[in-house]
Amino acid sequence: MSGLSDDDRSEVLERNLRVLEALLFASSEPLDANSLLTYLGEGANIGELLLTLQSRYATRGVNLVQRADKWAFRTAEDLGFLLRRDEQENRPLSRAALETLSIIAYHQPATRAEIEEVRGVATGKGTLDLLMEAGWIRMRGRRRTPGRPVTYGTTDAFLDHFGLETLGDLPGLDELKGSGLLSGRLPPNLQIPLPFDDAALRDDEDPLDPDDLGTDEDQD
Amino acid sequence: MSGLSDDDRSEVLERNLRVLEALLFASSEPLDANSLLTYLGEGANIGELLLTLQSRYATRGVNLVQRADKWAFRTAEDLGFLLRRDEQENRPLSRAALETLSIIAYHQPATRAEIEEVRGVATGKGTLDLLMEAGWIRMRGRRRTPGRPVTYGTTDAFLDHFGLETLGDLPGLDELKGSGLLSGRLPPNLQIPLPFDDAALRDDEDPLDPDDLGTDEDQD
Amino acid sequence: MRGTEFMTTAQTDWFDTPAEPAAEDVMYVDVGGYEGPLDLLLDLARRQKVDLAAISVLALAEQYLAFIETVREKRIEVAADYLVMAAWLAYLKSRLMVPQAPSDDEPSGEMLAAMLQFRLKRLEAMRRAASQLMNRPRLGFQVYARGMPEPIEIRRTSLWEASLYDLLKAYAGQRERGITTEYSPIQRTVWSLQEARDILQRLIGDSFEWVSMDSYLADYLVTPAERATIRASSFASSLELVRLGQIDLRQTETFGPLFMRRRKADRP
Repeated sequence: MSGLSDDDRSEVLERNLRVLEALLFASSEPLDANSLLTYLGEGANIGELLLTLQSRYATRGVNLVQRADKWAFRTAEDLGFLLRRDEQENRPLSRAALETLSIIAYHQPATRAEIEEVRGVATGKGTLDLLMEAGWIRMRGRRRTPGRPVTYGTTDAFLDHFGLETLGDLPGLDELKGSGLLSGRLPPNLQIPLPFDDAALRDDEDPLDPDDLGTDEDQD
Repeated sequence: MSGLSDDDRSEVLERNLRVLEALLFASSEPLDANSLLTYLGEGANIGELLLTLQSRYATRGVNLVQRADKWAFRTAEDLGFLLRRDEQENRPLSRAALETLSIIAYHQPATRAEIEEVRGVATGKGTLDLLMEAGWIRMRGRRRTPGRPVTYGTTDAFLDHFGLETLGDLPGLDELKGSGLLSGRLPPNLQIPLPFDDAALRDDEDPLDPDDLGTDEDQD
Repeated sequence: MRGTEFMTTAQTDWFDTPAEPAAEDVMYVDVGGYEGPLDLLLDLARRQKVDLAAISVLALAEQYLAFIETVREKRIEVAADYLVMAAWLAYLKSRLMVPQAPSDDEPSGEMLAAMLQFRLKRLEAMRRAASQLMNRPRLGFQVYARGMPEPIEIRRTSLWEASLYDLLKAYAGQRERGITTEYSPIQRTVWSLQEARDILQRLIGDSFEWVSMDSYLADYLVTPAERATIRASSFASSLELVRLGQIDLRQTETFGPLFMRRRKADRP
């Protein structure tokens, strides 16, 4: 190479860079420097060439990136959003989720244990997560009882979604009976609570800790 | 855009070019200008941007090429010898398939009877199937003549495969037109149809029926 | 050249002459190597080694007819379209050799010849086009697409749907479910009339002494919950037995014990 003029040298460089561009573009997987070297002219400094190529593409929409000892072109990270698309899908709530949600609505603030007591089956954390993701329930605080379980309550989005002005609009026992949702043959001691409508914590609730992830210590 | 300073304009330009680079680079299929436009800032001139990008990459190892109204990055033609893949399954097309393909390319829209007239021999249905499976030809519609035969034309994938921007780039097309050899009917000194590039149907073509499998009623 | 190429294939079996045919012969006989009569004509024309525009159509027609004749002499079946072409060329030949009468409406020999030439040229042009097409830098052969496409990733988010009715139905449903699981019906022993009758028959046996019903049933009346059904069924059965004339019943005072005995058999 030392015998080459500057022009020749630059021509060789450009040619090598073109070859690397084409190889890296067309390859179905990242390529390591050694296997790239076999396509270049003799005496080529593959490491230097790759760094040159990398710096040339540094500001472009595609970058040359190193993955372990291999190289590949990748869409620039800040443009990743172009390659993502959000799609919304309307899906009906499962029965388990509906039941859990309704218990929280009527019995709030309710702990997971209380929900399970009404439902008679264990409630998966996934169901609560789903309802929180839907934005319909929230963690209110922690009950002042052993284990300090998290208390759940509904959100304003819940009211909004179900067309309620306040939780007090949820029908009571007589209305549920009247609408046929509850049958007549009920034990006289069956009670349906008046939903608790206050965002403020109750006497038996503690606030959540600032970094509280809402994990019940005695569960999960 | 007129209210922008030169610096701002150049920044917007570079940003748009980066977005195009990322999108086109990421895709192995050609993308059409209109769908690219949705990713650009308002008032972007997609045609101008693509030409700018094309000229920037003209000397690189990867080039921006146009295929009908779509665009794609492809490795530079002159580097093909470096990239030839041994594992590439090279199943040569039969002579019948090759001739049929070129007759469709140069005479489109062409019916099976017209293909047979040029070749002087019956075309097995398998030949057309094979070309359709390769993605190079498609059924366009039905000719408004007795029997309503299906008309065939080439696809964008045909252009992409053979590195053609438009059907006007078909090799030797001008010469063939000049010699009248593309005329379907005799005598040859009358009208010379051009290969018909337009996805829209011609006056003498009907659309395919919705459940049309393209079977000519009078054949098979 | 192409003839020899095809000779190496299974079509060799067609020959009924085991002798090695001469090179010229091979080409002529191998009709199966051609893709139709036009292909054969084009091949023959090519061998005139002149531009297609300058070929002698008459000579070509004669060569074709001679070829078909040779093939038929060798008792090789010739496809119908080859024969149709042979007939057409024979007609062409006659038109070319016989001067056209002024009243003749048929196309002239020259026009027919031009037509054939056109078709040959067009076929050849398409062949050349095909090979030019295949010689272009083709995608996947000389030109390559993106090897590691980065597909558009679709993130699905679910928008959950439920109506107030669903919610209330779910709530009411599970509250009711809670109630019904607490209710477990008490299992009662019930004596059927038949059962009571069988037992009475057995206990009374052949006893002609007055014995109170309760003492007969003493063993069964231990469980308070069962007393009522046992007494009721037994009393009803005893009335039935009285009606049948099998036992006698006697009660000395209101709510007093009920005595029963077997009726004497000789007093039916």
